Amino acid sequence: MTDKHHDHPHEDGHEDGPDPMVARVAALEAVLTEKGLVEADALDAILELYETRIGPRNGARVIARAWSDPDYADWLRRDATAAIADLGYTGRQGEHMRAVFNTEAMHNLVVCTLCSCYPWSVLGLPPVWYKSPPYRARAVIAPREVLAEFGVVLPEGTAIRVWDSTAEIRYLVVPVRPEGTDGLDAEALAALVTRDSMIGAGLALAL
Amino acid sequence: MTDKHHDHPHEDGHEDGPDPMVARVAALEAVLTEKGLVEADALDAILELYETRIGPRNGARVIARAWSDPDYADWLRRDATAAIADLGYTGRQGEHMRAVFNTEAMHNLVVCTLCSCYPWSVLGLPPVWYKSPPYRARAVIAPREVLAEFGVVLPEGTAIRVWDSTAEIRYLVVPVRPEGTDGLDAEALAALVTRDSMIGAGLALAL
Amino acid sequence: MNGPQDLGGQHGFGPVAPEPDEPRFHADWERRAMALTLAAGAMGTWSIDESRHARESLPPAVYLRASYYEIWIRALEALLVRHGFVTEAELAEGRALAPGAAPLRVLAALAVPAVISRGAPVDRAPGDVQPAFAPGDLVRTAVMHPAGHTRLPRYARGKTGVVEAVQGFHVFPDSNACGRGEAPQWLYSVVFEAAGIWGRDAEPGAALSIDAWESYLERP
Amino acid sequence: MNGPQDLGGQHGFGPVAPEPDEPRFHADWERRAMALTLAAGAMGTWSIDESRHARESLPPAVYLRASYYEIWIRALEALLVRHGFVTEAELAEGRALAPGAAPLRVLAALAVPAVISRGAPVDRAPGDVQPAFAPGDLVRTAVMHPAGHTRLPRYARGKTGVVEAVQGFHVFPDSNACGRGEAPQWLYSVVFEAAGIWGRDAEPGAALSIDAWESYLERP
Repeated sequence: MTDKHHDHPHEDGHEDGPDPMVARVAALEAVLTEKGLVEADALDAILELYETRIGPRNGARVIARAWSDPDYADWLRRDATAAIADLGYTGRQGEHMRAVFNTEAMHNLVVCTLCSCYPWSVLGLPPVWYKSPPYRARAVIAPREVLAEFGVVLPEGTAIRVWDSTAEIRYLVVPVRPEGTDGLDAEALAALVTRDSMIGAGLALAL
Repeated sequence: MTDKHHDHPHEDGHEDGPDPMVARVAALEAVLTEKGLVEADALDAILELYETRIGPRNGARVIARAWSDPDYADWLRRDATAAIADLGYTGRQGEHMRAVFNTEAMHNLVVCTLCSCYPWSVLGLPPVWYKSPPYRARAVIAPREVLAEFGVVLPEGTAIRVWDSTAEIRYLVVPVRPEGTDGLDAEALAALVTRDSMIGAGLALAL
Repeated sequence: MNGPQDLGGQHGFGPVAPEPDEPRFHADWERRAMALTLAAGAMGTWSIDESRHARESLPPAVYLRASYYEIWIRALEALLVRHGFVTEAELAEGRALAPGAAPLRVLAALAVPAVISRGAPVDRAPGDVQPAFAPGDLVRTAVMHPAGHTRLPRYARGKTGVVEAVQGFHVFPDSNACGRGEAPQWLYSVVFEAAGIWGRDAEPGAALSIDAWESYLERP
Repeated sequence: MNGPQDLGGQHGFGPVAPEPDEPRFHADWERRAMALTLAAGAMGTWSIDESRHARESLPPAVYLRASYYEIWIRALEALLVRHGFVTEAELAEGRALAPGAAPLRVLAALAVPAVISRGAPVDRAPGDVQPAFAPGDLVRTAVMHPAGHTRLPRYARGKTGVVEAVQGFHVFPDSNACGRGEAPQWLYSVVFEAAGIWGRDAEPGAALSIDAWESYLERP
């Protein structure tokens, strides 16, 4: 890249010195709280939820139950919103859920090319790569290549299905249950379920 | 636009203080001349050509002749490269010319959506708007709207033909000859031919 | 709109760069940005559709250079100004200068868990509107390039696919984003072979689906 | 490539802004940039196709923010480094540090008028290769999304048009840009109704043409 050789600190959107977003967001917060449009305590309450309660462990519990309970798996397949609500995970960016099941024959991968739609209620806030142009651009046109960059190399015969989240349906990938996990309880199974595996950008961990 | 209210000087690519391109280009020129890859005199000779010899007056003379000489117009229509060379205009970014003739029924508009292809030999260097995203984006999808922004409002029945210069063919629009110009000589006619009218973004001047 | 947000199939952005042990936020301002966006959204003045449209309407060079939380903040500022809550001058100075529009409601801390866990479902009662398509139907997506908001990505226009599921009767973003009402429609999951979308440059053995509102679809 | 250069039909850039009495150059560095680009190109090491590909390969956020001469300079730097003429370190320091690749030729001032007025024609002798299409033929453009250089704009892919003229037998940029040779092909002017390209959002009464190499075209 010729873009690195000169001292052009702003080329990639990274500024030298203090990040101007610090002051910008502080100014916005000051105006909004002064005007009574947002309450400081509410901001803290929102952060508390997403920093302690809503994250990929929710989704992992859904997957673990689906792996261990065929009736639940069936319910999850038929009505993911209700089946997931049964575990207590509902609401914002998970109002309309759909679970898609990986098999040896078919691997599912979820993306939002148009913005950053992501199943918050079960996975929490999306990682930066999920929201960034490279993933959003390439997951739909070069999914196998993208998977390889995540270290996921599928057998050649495995079909890939990419789900572009263009509406308010949020997709949760149910990874293939790793072999040799028959004796594990739900908690031990959930520990094998990574965030990326529920996006389709990874596989569940082997034992 | 919210983009103006904060002091973010780099948002539109315009820097405060000295334009970093000044130093960047000077550095490049220094390296290239020191290494003997370009000769300073050659740079001056190139600039002399484009600042004094190659510009839209060339194209205007082609148009004036086509307006006054039906045989020439016919030649221009059949083999624009040769007909234009007959007036001495040849070469870089005009190697393969095509003239497209406006009529009352059909208006032609030239664009290069993929870069900035432009008939240098007859029009000189392209204006900034021709090379910029708004024109390149909109000329193909909203030509009538774009023409209106140039002050060209065509009768509703006039068809529009947009030429996207995707190869090395360069397009020269022959505007409609203004009324009441029967008695004018070539020089007086050429004075009515604006650069924009030869792109299709304007009409020839009325008398 | 064919804006900077419509990234599917675009080239030139380099490899995907997952960050090992990525933190939930990369700076404190991102935490505040997330919370502010949700809290301000909870005033109920704009829909998620209007909000998305504000984000994709940022100048393309700004959108493509910004982090996602920066995009959120810039769009939030635009929405707040558009709806009269704050002024550019206030944002520049970082303090309130004059009263603005009154909010419909303000999110209280105690209400946060309930508001988040309720979310904002977008399915509506279809009444006697029947879905025009059924699973298995062949459909062709519209050729359209609207300047306003749409959720039909550019790569999926004018393409033939198969309806895989009826997903519900959902608010129509193309209308709702610009204040023309919720105008709900049937929503379908439509599947395409990658070769039908990307032609000569498709990966073999791949399929791709989108969720498409009924007015995006035609019988082929 | 579906890069930042493929702007046809994109939204969000605002109105066209013609500048009254626009000067030929807006700063002295633009004069130097233009002359340097032409003089360095005259070394004959890269083709105009490789040069265009270097420009469109700039990071999209950089491309869309830069003036056109800035795009030229950034691409020129990339080409000079790629071909071993200069190093990043030399560009950073603004002076030669070590000998680089030797140029095939260096443009002399005296040669400038002749070189410019000769240009670089890209038509080649077709030998006994006959054009596959003739004026009036209906053709369909390829559906393709190559990561490399192409001159088939995204808006014109998978579209049905009419061959209006055979334009000659021309160097094929998709090949030439990446060192795979000139591989000349027949080139056609192909016309499309705007409605066929833009569908529901076409302006009435408009048509659009591109110049398309034979391998972009199929019989519909």
